[in-house]
Amino acid sequence: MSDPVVQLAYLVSTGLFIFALKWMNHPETARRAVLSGVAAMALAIIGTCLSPGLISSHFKYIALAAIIGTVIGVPLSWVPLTAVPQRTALSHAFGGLAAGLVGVAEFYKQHAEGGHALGRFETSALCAEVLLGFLTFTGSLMAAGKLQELKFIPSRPVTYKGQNVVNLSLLGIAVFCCVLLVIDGARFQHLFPVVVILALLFGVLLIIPIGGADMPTVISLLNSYAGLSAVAMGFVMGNKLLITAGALDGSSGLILSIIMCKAMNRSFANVLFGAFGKVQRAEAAAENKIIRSATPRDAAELMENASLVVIVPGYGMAVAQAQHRVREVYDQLTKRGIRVKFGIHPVAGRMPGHMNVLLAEADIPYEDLVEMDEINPEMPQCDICLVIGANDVVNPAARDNPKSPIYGMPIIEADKAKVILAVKRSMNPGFAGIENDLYYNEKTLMVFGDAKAVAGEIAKHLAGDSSE
Amino acid sequence: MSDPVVQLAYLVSTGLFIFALKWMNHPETARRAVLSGVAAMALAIIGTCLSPGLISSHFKYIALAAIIGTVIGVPLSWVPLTAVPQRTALSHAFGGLAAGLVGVAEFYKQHAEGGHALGRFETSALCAEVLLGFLTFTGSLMAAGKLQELKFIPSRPVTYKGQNVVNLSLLGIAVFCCVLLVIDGARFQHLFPVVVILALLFGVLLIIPIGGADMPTVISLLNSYAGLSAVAMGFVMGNKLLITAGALDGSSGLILSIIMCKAMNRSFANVLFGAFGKVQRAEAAAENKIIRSATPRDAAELMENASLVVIVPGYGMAVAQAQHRVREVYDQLTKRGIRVKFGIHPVAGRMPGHMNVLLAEADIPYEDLVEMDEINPEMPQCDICLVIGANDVVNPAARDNPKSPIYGMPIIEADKAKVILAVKRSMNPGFAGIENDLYYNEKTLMVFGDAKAVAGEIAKHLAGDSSE
Amino acid sequence: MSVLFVAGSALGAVLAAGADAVSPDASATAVSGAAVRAALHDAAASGVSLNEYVAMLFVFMLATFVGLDVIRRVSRLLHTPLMSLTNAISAVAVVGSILIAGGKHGEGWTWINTLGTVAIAASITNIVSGFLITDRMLKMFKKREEKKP
Amino acid sequence: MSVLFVAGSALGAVLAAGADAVSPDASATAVSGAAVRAALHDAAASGVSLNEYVAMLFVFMLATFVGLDVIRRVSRLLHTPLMSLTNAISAVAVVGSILIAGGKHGEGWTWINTLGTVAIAASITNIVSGFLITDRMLKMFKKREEKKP
Ligand SMILES: NC(=O)c1ccc[n+]([C@@H]2O[C@H](COP(=O)([O-])OP(=O)(O)OC[C@H]3O[C@@H](n4cnc5c(N)ncnc54)[C@H](OP(=O)(O)O)[C@@H]3O)[C@@H](O)[C@H]2O)c1
Ligand SMILES: NC(=O)c1ccc[n+]([C@@H]2O[C@H](COP(=O)([O-])OP(=O)(O)OC[C@H]3O[C@@H](n4cnc5c(N)ncnc54)[C@H](OP(=O)(O)O)[C@@H]3O)[C@@H](O)[C@H]2O)c1
Repeated sequence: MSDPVVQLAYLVSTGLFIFALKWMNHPETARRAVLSGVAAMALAIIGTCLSPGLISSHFKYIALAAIIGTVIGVPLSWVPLTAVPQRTALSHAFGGLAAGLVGVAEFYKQHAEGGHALGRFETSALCAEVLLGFLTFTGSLMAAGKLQELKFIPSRPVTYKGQNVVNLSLLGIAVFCCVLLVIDGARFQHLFPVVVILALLFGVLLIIPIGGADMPTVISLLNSYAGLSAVAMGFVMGNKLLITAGALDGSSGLILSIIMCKAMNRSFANVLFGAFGKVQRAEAAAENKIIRSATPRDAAELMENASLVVIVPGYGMAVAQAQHRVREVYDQLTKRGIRVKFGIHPVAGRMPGHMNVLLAEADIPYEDLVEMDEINPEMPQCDICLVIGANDVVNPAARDNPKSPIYGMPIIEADKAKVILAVKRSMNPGFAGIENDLYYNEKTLMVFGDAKAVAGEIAKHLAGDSSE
Repeated sequence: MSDPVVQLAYLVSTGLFIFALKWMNHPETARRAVLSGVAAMALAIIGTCLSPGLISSHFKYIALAAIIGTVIGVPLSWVPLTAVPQRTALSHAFGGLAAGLVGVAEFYKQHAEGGHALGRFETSALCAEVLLGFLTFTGSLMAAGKLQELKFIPSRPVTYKGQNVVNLSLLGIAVFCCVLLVIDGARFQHLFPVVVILALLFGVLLIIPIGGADMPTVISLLNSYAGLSAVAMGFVMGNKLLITAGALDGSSGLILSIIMCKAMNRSFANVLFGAFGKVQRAEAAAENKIIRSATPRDAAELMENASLVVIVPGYGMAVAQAQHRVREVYDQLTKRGIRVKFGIHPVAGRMPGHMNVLLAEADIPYEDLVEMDEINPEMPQCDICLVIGANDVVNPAARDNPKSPIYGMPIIEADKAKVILAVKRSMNPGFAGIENDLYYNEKTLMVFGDAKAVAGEIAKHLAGDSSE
Repeated sequence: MSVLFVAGSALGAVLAAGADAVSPDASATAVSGAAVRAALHDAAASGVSLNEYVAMLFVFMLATFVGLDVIRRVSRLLHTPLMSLTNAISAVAVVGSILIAGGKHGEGWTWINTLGTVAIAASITNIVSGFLITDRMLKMFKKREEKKP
Repeated sequence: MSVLFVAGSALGAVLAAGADAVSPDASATAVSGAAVRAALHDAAASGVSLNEYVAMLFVFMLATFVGLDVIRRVSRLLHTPLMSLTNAISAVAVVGSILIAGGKHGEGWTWINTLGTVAIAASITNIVSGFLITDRMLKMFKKREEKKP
């Protein structure tokens, strides 16, 4: 009796997962998306607990594990928004671990009492599950470490000669072991631990040559792998819910990483093997060009007389946690009837959608967060473009200089505005490690200082003036 | 050995079908869509012929049937574009027939040698297949007949008291028989022919009360049913290709009929049970208002001096086959540097996309076929709006008069243009059977006559003038 | 109306899946297989045919999601050819027809085979005319010619 | 790289499906069932497990189509919460973990059950933190307030 119920639960759960992702297409329906996702997961778990063949005396351990998971999970959701990438990476590590452990359990179960030998189809799927799961486990841990800037994990890329050859041959050996396991699982049984160890090792080695700043793309890719390992688990267990949910997850990771690569105008290969952000750092800041600078007070006065102000935030705003001060500037300006819009570049910051979350946190209505493609045609009408801690995403070299390493990357055309105010601490380059001609543009005024402090002062001057 | 090959063929075929529909999203990839569809179908057929269990001596009959199908099918694809709706309906009839016959065969096969009793799941699916298949068969034949205006099928709605009650109880009896068959297929075996006959009858009765002009929506709905019957067949046979392709087809029919209903601002129920186009015809043409009319020569002269001309075609252009003459007008105007656009209403004509196909046939580049939502903001800038055989789709009452039966239907706002030229044969109303105030507008000039003749004359005057 | 049908058939299918799990043939398979089947597989599914039905429902649901999404994005320009294209696609019923026409249902050729053959002819008519007319229509859609170099 | 993985695993799966059709357990089922199974069913599938594998591949393919379509239309505004939401969804692996932890793999509690339990804890961590943080972020997205009536 209970089995059709379980299957029905899985079917409904799958539908709910799909709706959850559908509803993410607009902020207004997005909270419903979470509800739908939670309902789907609850149904999946309840359904599974009702499955025949489970031993009721084991449920106390299951409950215990669930409690432990909750106890760890709840505080993990309290991290500050700046730590979201690390949290996601850590979470993928857990996901990979779970998939990998289930794979190991399934492999050894076939020799245990009541176990039945796995077919070739199941064995291949199982190998994929274990490989992807453990690779995701260590890879994500490394990624989280690099992002958290842990001391014992170098966040800069570590490269050595023949690195790719070593990595690929490790992977080759692992795959070869898998093939032997598929051909005769009983005979080559002892190769299974080798596969596990190689997967764990490969995860570490894969991440070592990648710079900390490329981690967001890597995390997305690892998300995709976690999804695929769930798919593989579904193939082993003949469970369609796992296959569907895993495939949804796999596509999500893939698409996000493609979006990031496109917005950076780089290929997957370049991200994974390019050791970006290492070589080019050297060439920055050579000639001596003229820089015009201004105080926050000047900036405030300029802005008072504008009718359209476009604010372009970047990684610097995130680091400085300046979003609340920026909100004050926004408030002061809109109070005077000045139209303020935010120009959001798809890869501003260090993860996709980074700026949106920060500004939403500071209560900026999302209608004023305008995508790159929509803000660019408006830039020539813009009186003041306030660039806060953004650098690469407004670098005109990406558009004009075919020799630039970021040439071809789409940018927000801040240089088309009538006046550009650039807030940053120094003339240091950004993520890509290259010079930005925008700062030497004759329409540009540099406002040096920490983004939070400068934005705060601008807001204060604006407020002071209005109360005068 | 051959079975995995068959299943693989089905898998690839399914993917190709999906790509076929994906590629229909743009005219540039659309021909690839047909290729992909053909490849998918070829794979499906070849795969099926390789299935184990088929008797080779039967292949000659299969081939014969295929040849007969081809011989009928090829000429059917040569019909003039005006007859496309009828052809589609006829084709659905074939589809429904095929599904129904397969269902019958499957039902009686279980008692034949080697047949095995169908489970409940299969029997319910089989009943759905037979019901939907035969209903689609007769319903589509009726629809085709009404569209072709065959003498013995009244194209106006035939209604009588208690019609809906009769129809619904027929359906109720059929469903009840199905339930009995599911409960005990062997005992109630003799009810199966009853289900078939009721389905055939229901198809006829369902269409009788619907007016000929509502047929496009009905055809779309029947398309959806044909798809669903393929899904049901898939459930009976355990064939996932049938399920997927059928579901794709079912969604397509559903969405197209929803689009049509929305664009007409009517509900499904209204289309199916409303006997539209019968009652309202009476109330047309009451008051005596002033009409201004013009000759084709006047029209040509007016257009010569325009800088933006929007042509709004409608059913009249299709009936008169005037698209090639319209193309001549277009050529003459563009030759003089006048910008010409076509304003395409989603339900202009008698099937979705009707105008697009006709104008494409006349070699108008598809970039100049502008959708309603995009052309409307441009209408105030339009110097001349040339309405050719369109009526309801430009009726301002749909926007302004809450008492009008078509109130709420989106329209092309021809009345916002500086001058409106309306080409039609008389002051008779269009499909909805209601008066159109646009014709009494003081900016409107009526050019009476057959659309083909009038457009031809306009083109001649334009050409004559330019060669003078 | 159509909603009624869709909902009705879906409900019927689900109920049938439930009912079948206790029907003779399904439980027979489950019993005979029980001894050799692993706890894992037992946990995941109590009968092979149930699993089959569930798979079909999954496929149906997912295909419907795909279909609705894909169709909604078809260019409005192409709605007429879309109708004839899906018309041709609905003729996949040919697969079932061939299996009926070519199958063994008694001694030699039976009336069941004849039904299948008629169904093949009907489906092939659909396929041939549907694809041909779709292509004919699509061929007509042209971009603006760039006359000047 | 990822393309490599996807392609590789898909290929592996397909090959495995082919190989399995001749593997002992699949053909055994086919043989024992052959007598009672109708010609139709034989024509459609030569073995139950093959059918199962095909079903899974169908489900995988369709789910990928759905996934790619759906994700491509997620608002750019919400890419960060999307990451944490899918992160939570990937923890469906909890289903497999429960089946392992609760199953019977020998006398009483075995080390296999322990592995399952650890996997449960890991997955639940993911689920709880993933959904909570997603909701926390989404709560921050607000429309412009309409202050004046
Ligand atoms: N978003 C993603 O998903 C993603 C993923 C991978 C890679 N990336 C890459 O990340 C980059 C993002 O571009 P971006 O323009 O946002 O950032 P960026 O190019 O890295 O520039 C950030 C700028 O902020 C300034 N800054 C740092 N701390 C500051 C503080 N406390 N106060 C004020 N200014 C501060 C820095 O200059 P000073 O040191 O002079 O202050 C730096 O020039 C792109 O190159 C993109 O390709 C993004
Ligand atoms: N497209 C679809 O999918 C679809 C589906 C279902 C229903 N419909 C309905 O069909 C209607 C379509 O609107 P529409 O504006 O295209 O057409 P319409 O409202 O039916 O008007 C067509 C007009 O063309 C004129 N006409 C007929 N033959 C002509 C000829 N040989 N030369 C010149 N004029 C001629 C008629 O007037 P005269 O008799 O005075 O010449 C008539 O007023 C809408 O009401 C829509 O709801 C459309």
